[in-house]
Amino acid sequence: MNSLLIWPIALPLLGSLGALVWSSRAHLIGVGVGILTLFASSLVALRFAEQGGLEHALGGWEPGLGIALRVDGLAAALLMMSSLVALAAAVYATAYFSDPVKRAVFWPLWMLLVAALHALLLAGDVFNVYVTLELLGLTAVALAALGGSRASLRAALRYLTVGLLGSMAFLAGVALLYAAYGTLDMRGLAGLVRAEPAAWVALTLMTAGLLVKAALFPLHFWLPPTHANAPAPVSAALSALVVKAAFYLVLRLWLDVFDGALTQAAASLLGLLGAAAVLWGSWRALRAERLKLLAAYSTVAQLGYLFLFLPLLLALPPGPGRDAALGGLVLFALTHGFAKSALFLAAGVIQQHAGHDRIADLGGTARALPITTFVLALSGVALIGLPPSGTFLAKWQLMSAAVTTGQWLWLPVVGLGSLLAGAYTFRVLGHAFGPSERAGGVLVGGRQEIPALLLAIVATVVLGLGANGLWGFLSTGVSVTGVSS
Amino acid sequence: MLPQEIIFGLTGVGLFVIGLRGVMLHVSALARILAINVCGAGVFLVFVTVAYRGLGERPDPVPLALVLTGIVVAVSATALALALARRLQEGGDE
Amino acid sequence: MSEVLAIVLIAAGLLFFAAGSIGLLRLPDMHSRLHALTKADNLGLGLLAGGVALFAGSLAIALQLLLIWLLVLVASAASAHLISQHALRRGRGQ
Amino acid sequence: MTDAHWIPLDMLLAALLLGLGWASVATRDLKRGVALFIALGLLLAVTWARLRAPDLAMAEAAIGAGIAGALLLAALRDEDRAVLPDAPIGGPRLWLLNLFCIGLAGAVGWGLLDAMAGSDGIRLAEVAGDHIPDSGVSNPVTAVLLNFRAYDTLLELAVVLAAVLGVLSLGPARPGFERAGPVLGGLVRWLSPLLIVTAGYLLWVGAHAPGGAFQAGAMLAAAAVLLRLGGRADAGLPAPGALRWLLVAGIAVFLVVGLAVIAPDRAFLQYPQGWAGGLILLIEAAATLSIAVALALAYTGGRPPGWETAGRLSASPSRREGQ
Repeated sequence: MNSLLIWPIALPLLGSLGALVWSSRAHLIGVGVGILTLFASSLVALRFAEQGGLEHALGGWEPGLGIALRVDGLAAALLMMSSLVALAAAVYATAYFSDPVKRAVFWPLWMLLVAALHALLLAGDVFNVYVTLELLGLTAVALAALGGSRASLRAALRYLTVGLLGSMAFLAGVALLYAAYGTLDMRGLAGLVRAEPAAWVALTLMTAGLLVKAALFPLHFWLPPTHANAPAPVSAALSALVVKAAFYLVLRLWLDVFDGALTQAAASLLGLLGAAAVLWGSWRALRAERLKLLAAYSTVAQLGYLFLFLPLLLALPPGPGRDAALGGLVLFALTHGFAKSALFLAAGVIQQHAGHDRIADLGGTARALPITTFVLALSGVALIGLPPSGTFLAKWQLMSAAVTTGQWLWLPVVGLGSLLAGAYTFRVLGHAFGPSERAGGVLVGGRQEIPALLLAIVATVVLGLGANGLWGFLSTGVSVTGVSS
Repeated sequence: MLPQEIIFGLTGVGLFVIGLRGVMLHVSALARILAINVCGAGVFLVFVTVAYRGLGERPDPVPLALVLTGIVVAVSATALALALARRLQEGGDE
Repeated sequence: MSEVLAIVLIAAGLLFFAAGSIGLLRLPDMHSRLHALTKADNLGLGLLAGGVALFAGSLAIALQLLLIWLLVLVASAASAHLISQHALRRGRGQ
Repeated sequence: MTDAHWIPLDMLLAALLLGLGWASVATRDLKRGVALFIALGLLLAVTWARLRAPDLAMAEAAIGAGIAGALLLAALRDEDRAVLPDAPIGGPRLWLLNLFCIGLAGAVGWGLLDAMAGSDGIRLAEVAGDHIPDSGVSNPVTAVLLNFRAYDTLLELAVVLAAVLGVLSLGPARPGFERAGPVLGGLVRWLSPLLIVTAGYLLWVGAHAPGGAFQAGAMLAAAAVLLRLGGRADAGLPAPGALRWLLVAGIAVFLVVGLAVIAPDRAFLQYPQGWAGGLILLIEAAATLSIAVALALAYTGGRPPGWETAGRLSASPSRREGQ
């Protein structure tokens, strides 16, 4: 019995109830539950490192009749990242909201969002994934709408509409799967799925639904306005975690469930869309006038890289080469999660301090907010992929896998994307170091700047230097595909 | 395969696509919300058809429970979408 | 014997429903439409419920059907009243 | 009677469903669209009854057509213009969209027919049927919802909570209606207690016959909708302090039960032998209240008066910032 697996979900769920009932203590509950959740996630990761893949059959029913929670290396790594980013953003949020109504409603929704994320990472059942996707979607929309401006409400409504459409497509795929194979359990399905029309249509519907939520080009149109207009801690979670959860599900479906029904052509199509996302997203980030919009477009681009890995993973035979590529993918996802959340939190500090986040008017930020500017620089290092960031190693793995499998097309895409990322990062820094008469202290807002700084340090230094440990962790027991073994 | 599986299964697919088209066609928030609900009704119909096993047989309870969950989720999403649309019409904070 | 009676009742009930629906479609103004619809449908439903109760042949079910009919009567009377009141007010206001 | 005899009626039902679905989405008059959608919901309830799913028929009539219909009708009141402008897109783009939709319908229909033809008919039905005696209830749908897949239902309650929190965060409740005249007022006075009794009955009977927490919660919410229509702006809901507790009750009881039963050899939500029936009823009772309150709050459209100050432990007066 690995009942440990329920705690990263149950704790934030309990916390959200507490924060709703005792709203004057909500921020304390929020941070406390964040710490406890991180503790629970660490225990899950440790148990995984000892024993390999974990499963918890909820209600004691065999998976199929009941629902199972499962953990493998991919899930454990993302669970750790999600708990860490959520805790940092929670600490940041204690000093962010000034409107008491918004502050009171933020905390219960925030913890529901964390519960949904963790439930999604641990889900082992396709219908349960649908329910968690809806929970994640509705909490994300409600949080994004806390921005309150017309732009933010309009973006939230569009986010909701598009997300619901994606969920419906996903659910239609689930219906087809149940009609064809009579089970909803992912492991059970993996053993049954054959290359036949029912499986192809189901895979297409589910993937299309998830691509909308993962904002893969050209379905990314809803992301920039939503992420750019949400409150800063919410933007951080949306960009670092929520879109990544949808990508995680694509990976689950493609590598585990539908392994028997896939073609290289389909994976190459996703790779091409990913390449387009890298170029288009980076270009728009370079042209963006506001810092948060830049960060949002950069998310579109960085998600594109993740999809570049798919055709490579499918082309590589199981073995060390494929494990290394998978490790690169996870490292990329983790680094981007930490770096992008740091960037959004820093952008929030700038916006609150200067009253705006227009890039052209950032002059003097380096003197007024030195720590925040340092965070911008560090996260820029990770977004470009300079050593020692995790992205550097991840891109290295991506390129070497492309060379091994002869998929040369991706090499110039990675190169051009990195150049563009360098351009938009230095554009921001160039303005931030510009002249101004304003002077400030070293640390302006500790509860806001320190979490952002720590996230940025994890992205640029810890993940890059600790990558070896991550590789070992991911290959514990079995790799991603191990769910079916 | 029962004839009912074909009749209601394809009707479900039809409603799903009608709803999808409605969402992509309309710009009004309320019209889109209606269309999403029609789309969901189509998916639910597919589930219930899959559960149906003939007049004399008990239906499979699993898809029925899934649809019950789906109906509640759909009404929750509708409530949030309508509230957002209303707030947007009032003009937001500014 | 009771089955024949049941069929007669149900057929008569359906006839009333048909008449009510034709009235809804063909009558010129709202008040007469409402008149046709509520009267004919309430009677039709009563006959239908009576027929079904005879088929079921159980007092408990017959009582449940009676209760349902009464509820529909109350609801349709109230809603017909509300609709015509609304129409009257609007007619006066314009 | 066999299924073959039903084909003409089933085809008629299917045609009506498609026609209503199309009409409710295609019309440019939003009022008409909403009315047609409610009719579609009722026809779906008939379809569920035809396909031997009475639990769903009730839920659809009460929630899918009833509560969702009430929400949509309330939203129509705020709509600036109830009639949409001429077709928003036209010409080649409309053709492209139609072509895409026809292709999609063909592909999904093809996949579904392949799925149904290829499946060997061995579904969870058999497994589920075998385990119903161990589930603590005899209604198979309740067994799936509250035992086999209880975790789904727990998260579903979280979805309801998330949605209503979103609604509450967006602004104060709509103003109520004027006091009802004698006819509507009388109806409300008669019907609301009846709805409450029915809710209790549905909750109780759900263990062995069609019914359960969701249908019961929708009945209670319907009573609240009626009370509001009759002129009570608070929809008969208790004070905000109690509302917060009622909103969380369903998930709280569910979670606490689920966590409390965990033992070295027992999983989350694995009810101990002999306790399942009672625990399920306890969870359902709490869930009924939470669902009812959530749906009723969603209908009022926002925060009730005094909501902001109700959750404070300390006596410190709250700062209220103007919107």
